[in-house]
Amino acid sequence: MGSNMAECHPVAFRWPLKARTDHDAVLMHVDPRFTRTSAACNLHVPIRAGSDIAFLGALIKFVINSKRWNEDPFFREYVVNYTNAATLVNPEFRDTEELDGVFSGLAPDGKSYANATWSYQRNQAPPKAKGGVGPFSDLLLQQVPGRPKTDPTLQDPNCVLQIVRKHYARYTPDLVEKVCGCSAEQFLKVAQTMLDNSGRDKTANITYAVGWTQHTVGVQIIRAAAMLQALLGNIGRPGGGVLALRGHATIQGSTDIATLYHSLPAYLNMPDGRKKHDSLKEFILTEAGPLATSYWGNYPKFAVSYLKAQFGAAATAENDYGYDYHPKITGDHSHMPMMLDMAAGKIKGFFVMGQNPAVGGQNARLQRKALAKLDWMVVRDYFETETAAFWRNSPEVLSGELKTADIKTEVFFLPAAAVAEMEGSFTNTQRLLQQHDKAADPPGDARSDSWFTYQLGKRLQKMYADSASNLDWGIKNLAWDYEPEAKEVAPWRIKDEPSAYKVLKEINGVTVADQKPLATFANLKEDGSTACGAWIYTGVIPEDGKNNAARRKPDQWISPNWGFAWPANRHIMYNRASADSQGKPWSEAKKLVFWDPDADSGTKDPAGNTVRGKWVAPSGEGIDFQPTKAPTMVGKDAALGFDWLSGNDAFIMRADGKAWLFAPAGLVDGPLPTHYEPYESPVANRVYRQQSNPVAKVWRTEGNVYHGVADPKYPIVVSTYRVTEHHLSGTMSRWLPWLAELMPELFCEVSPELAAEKGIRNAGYVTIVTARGEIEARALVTRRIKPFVIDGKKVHEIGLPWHWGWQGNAKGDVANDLSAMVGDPNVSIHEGKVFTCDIRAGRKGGRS
Amino acid sequence: MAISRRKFLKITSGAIGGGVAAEIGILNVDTAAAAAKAGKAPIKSGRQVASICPYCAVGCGQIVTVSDAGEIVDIQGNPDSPINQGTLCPKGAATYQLVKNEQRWSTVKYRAPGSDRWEERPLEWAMSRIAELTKKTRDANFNEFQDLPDGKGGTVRKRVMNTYAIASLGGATMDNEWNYLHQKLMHALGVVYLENQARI
Amino acid sequence: MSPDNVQVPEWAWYYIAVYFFVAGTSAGAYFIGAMEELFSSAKEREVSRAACYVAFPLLLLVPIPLIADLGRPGRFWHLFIYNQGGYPYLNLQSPMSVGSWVLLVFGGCTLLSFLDNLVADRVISFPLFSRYYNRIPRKLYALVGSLAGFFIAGYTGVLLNVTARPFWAATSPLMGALFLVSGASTGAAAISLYLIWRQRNAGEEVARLESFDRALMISELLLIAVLLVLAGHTAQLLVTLPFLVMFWLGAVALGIAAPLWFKYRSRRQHFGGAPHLAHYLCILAGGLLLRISLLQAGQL
Amino acid sequence: MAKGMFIDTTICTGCKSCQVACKQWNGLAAEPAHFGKRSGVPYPVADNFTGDSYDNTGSLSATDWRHVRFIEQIDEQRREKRWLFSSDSCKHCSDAGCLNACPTKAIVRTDLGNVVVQQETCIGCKFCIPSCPYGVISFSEETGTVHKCTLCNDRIHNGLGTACAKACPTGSIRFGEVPDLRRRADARLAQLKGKGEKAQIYGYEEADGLKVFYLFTDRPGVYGQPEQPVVPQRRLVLCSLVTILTALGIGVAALVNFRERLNGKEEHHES
Repeated sequence: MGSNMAECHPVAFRWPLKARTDHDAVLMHVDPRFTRTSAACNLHVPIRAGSDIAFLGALIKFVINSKRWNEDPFFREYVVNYTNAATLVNPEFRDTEELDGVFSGLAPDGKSYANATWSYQRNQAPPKAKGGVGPFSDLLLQQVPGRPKTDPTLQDPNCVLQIVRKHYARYTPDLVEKVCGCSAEQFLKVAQTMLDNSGRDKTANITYAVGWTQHTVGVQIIRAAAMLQALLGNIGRPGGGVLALRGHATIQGSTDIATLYHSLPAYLNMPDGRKKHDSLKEFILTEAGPLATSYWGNYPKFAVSYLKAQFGAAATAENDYGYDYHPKITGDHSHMPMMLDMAAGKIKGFFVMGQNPAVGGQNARLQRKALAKLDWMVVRDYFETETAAFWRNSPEVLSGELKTADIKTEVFFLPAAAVAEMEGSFTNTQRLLQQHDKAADPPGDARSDSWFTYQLGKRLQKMYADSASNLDWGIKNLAWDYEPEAKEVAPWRIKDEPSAYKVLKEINGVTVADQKPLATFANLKEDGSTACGAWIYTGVIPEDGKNNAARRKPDQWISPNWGFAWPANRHIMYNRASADSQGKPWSEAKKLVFWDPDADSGTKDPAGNTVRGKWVAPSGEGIDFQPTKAPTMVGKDAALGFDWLSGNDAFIMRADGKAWLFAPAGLVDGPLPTHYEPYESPVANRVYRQQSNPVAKVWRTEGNVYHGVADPKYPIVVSTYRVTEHHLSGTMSRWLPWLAELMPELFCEVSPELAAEKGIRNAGYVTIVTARGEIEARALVTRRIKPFVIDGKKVHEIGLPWHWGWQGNAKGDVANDLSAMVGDPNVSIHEGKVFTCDIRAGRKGGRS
Repeated sequence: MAISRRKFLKITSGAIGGGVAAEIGILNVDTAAAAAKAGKAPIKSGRQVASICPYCAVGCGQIVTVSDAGEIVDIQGNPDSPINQGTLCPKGAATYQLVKNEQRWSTVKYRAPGSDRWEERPLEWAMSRIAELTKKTRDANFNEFQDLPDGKGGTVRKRVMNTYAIASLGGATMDNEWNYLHQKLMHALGVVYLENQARI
Repeated sequence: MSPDNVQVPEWAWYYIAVYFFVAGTSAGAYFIGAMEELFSSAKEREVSRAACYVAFPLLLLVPIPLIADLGRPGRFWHLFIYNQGGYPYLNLQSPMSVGSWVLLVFGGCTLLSFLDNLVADRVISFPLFSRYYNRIPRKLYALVGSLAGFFIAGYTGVLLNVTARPFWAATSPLMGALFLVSGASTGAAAISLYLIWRQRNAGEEVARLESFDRALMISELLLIAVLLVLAGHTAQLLVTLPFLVMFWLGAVALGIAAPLWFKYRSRRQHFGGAPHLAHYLCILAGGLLLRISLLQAGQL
Repeated sequence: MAKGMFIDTTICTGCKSCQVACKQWNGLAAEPAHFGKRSGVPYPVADNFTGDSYDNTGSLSATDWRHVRFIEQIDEQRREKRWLFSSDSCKHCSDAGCLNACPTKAIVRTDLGNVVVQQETCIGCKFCIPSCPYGVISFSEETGTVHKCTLCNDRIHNGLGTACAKACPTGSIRFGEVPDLRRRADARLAQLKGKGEKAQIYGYEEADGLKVFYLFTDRPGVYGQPEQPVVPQRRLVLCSLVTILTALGIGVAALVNFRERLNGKEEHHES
């Protein structure tokens, strides 16, 4: 669901298809369209775009009401031990069932939630303990809350399972039929297959991609899948899980080592002026306090080591490791508000590197017009992208809306090196770091992206070298030395590329004193003696001269010696859950990590005897747990991290060590996934009075006009998506004649039924209109697209792959000219997978 | 490729089965010679460098072949990779054309404010100019403190050490190392409009 | 049955159909001449003389379209010599290969006949040749040349029949026969035209030629009828407008039926004059249009 | 010894990787016919949108040695839904029409059984083009010669498989020795039949056995392949006979016509 794997990740699809042909695995595709993925699956169930939570919620209800789930001891053992099903929630909590579509805690203006009522019931806090590994841990220890209360019989009405049961009570097959537009029979087939293929001997996997994320309820859709998988015992086990298929070579790396406004590397939050982040101590307490009983109990080490990597010797305990000089965010600075602020003239200078917002940006017309407000812009790419050329030949310039002479933006185009022309590492969608070596110098003045940033930094540092201002302390004291060793650049014409090895080594982390790499993040310190760019990557360079990302020894299964999977070469996260509560494998077929009571733990008891028992993985898989914590061991109450966690707390990054069916924290739009209609929908929400996500990110400004619910002017649902033959905004594919000829032009997929209604001819032109823009495309009339009957009303959907722009060997209008800026409240991802529009036969401006 | 005429004929007639003999060499010419010649095909070869596909996040292994002259002559799947086992999708298979492409720009282009054309400029000049603009824009728009809502309807003065005048938007096909350097530099400069394709 | 996606060779009609026509006419003329040479009296040589004077010049034109249509005209010699081995090459399965060789043989025969007649007519003098001259070698190369001529006129049709293009394949095995008959007919017309041009009144010879030609043209009409029945739906193109004009009006009506009618009507008339001239031109034009039609009906 | 490929269309996902991998390895340009000029644009722009499902390249050509066909089979109610994909190329027939037709020995079969066009020999007569019952071989204006899949002649003679088979993400295209491939195909056929699916192998009998053969789940015609392909040269004998008979007929007719005089002049002849 939410993924068109065969088309967008064709090579990854090799494996499920192999499972189908060689092992009789059942592949099911739940998707609005019949795609190349559907064609390869046993079953395709079409559901209306944006109705995923209704479908998933009904799956959850089906599972927890099924006879097998209630009788097979496997499910109870897994759920009671590894999820928070038994945990008791604040009795003040009110569910959507009681408040007709919203949860308790909604602010009077209806735009945000306070989550106090979503919290756990807890025991008395333990007596305040001392003895942390450093000053920050000491403070955290003072704050450890009492353990959550539980009811292992799962009967308490406030226990999570009962809340979940109640929440999804009305998500019946009948509701699925009415909301999703598929038959109850098709739904039941999916549900039964999921259940039949989960258990001790079998696991089922759910794979998604941006088909789930690009919604105003994107995070909640994925949560719903995670809940289903947790209930089915499919997490932390081989063949199970919820797999995110991400779209770019190192999009995972860009998230891990975030070039994202809200995040520091390795998932530390960005200091925020709106939060209690006024000093490093407060920052750590605010951020780590609620998490300190998980592995995040080590947060102080991560934060201090990050600052040490940032400012080097200038970062000292006395100056809070330079924390005061680190910038703070003050709001949502993500892509969409960034472009809106640019349109408002707030932003003067813009670096665009390997990105093409003139095509790929939501409401792209608005984004292109925003570029014209800049004083300067630097574009780094291979080709003259639409973004680079916006001032020259964008639709706005051609239509006269913008005049080239009036655009005062100073534009720099810097040619970029291709991947084969530089050394570096990528992190793939499975968190696997892989090294790519340099094969040749890039042509002419083309340079690697690292070169650009490094050389720019060197220049700036020189310019600020004489500044005595506090404001410039950060750039002046930035640790910025990645000069290549002579042997690194010896074979090449270009001698001033920064050393990729030195950068990765800093990301990995070193001990400050001798600059030796850290072998594991367990060696990090919170006293400033270690520097580490991104703690989750520690271990990629375990010792000088050894780069685990460059390991290239495959095997038939997990291939632990191929690249490096963060964290600590763990390929399957939370893999402690692949063994039962006693540490024994659930079954021979699904054996991965288990407790070997006879193995030498490598430690000795005070008497000097060898302590026996440790977690083992014969496949070489990294163990995502404390290696010597026995399954029966009970955690300490007044402790941090692993010390607090018990031998059964497989989900070590959660403060209670459990997989969350109910999310007491971390989400801004509710603890349980709930069906809301997309922000623009042709139908009213049939499940609740609340139409759409109440706290969705909405920007009502000029040029970003939204359509109403069931807006008669825009009755048709449109999804944007990708095809195999192109890559995203097309910069890396539309300029390649080999790919251009495979998919030469923007097209719009239309059902024959809609085509008949509108007089659309196959291969003829259609014009698609929203309040944001108007584009034309070639029509592809196909039964792979179907109209849905939603609660008795016919709802037409059309599909628009969005790869095209006006530059390159394959051209077409910009599909994103139609989309609106509206986003998920948790992560500010836009809703590109479903919005409304109108379509008519013929070209733009009435030409036919 | 030493293959006797007799053997060759046997092979072909075996393969042809009941068909008519496909060709007749007159003057007792050895038909195998032609076949053998066709068989001695030269093959692209050179130094092989391990790489990773630049497109999606599946992370397929690639092998880049470099000629003696240092030119990339071939890019295809790495059969060792447990991810793709030598296979590639159409985009991955086209990587060679991404690198070797007539339309690829390899010089710095500059468009002056209000101008209607690109001009070529030296890389050094562009870097100096960009650094200068960055410094100028940052210095003119740097915020040490800012009044922010205190949550009780009022405001409170907070140290923010940032600038809203510079924004950065990065793609997600650029190295981890770049991501690290870039966030490091941007944070050092106080840039908070720091975004990446990774959001979507 | 072949699918519609068998590719089209895109032979240019102005080269290939013209080649088919010119070679067919040359060959037709030559073997008619040869027939007279072989079976007729030594005195009656008007037709055979005319045939030799027609066949060779026409054949001289042949390589032009043939080579011009090649993708690599400079390599035409590869048809005879395998360039990588330097030895002669013949592929018996390929009408194109055999045809090329036979064309060479035929060319030799027409050249000899041509020279022979020039010597006989004392246009050129070649003492050595004249001294040993008698009718035996003439008969010999007439025999070889007429066999080659039969081949040249017919193989082009076979060549089309042994492809997978639906129309050409469906009309198998008759295209060769049709081209052969048509070549004989246009050859006869060419001889007659030559005779009119040279103002030779060959009397009886022409009358026999005419009766021979009538038989040919009747066979031609019959062959076309059977061929169309064989072609079935693959001949759909022949009922579209361009083919209605080119094939039905041009090749069949004006090129065969009308001249045939004229031949019967004017059996007793004096040979020569404008009407005769016109009807021979019609036969020739019809032969050309027939080949263009049948070539393009398989290519469009 | 004979090498070939087995195309299991049931696991093809229509990604077209084979098309690109082929071009990459064999150094083939994008098909010029797929691009046009646009005013003010200095480079060619693709204009080959067909509306025929996801197939925009249409057919094999001198630069498209592979072509993936897309067949949508979906009923109006969307109950029966199939989208068939089939990656097509030269089949390297055991009795190859193109090779039979070639007058210059430009088209030869190598010791590994693959049929290749020797570019330095081809004269561009184009006779092979209509002689292929599968519409494979194509003429290039650029080189003046014909081109088609060589079964990656250089690769297979250096111990490698074909570029398309190597790239194919799902293993739909398998390269190997023909008997091995046939065993694999038979096993897969049995597996599918065991599940009650209609399936057939295409290429065991055709043209004395195609070295590149297919597993289809519908009639070959649905996949754009001839149902009963005929090696055109198999008509040669009959065509020749009929033509010879006609020639004889004409000879006899001529004989009849010219005989009168022959009789009269017989004594002259004798003398």
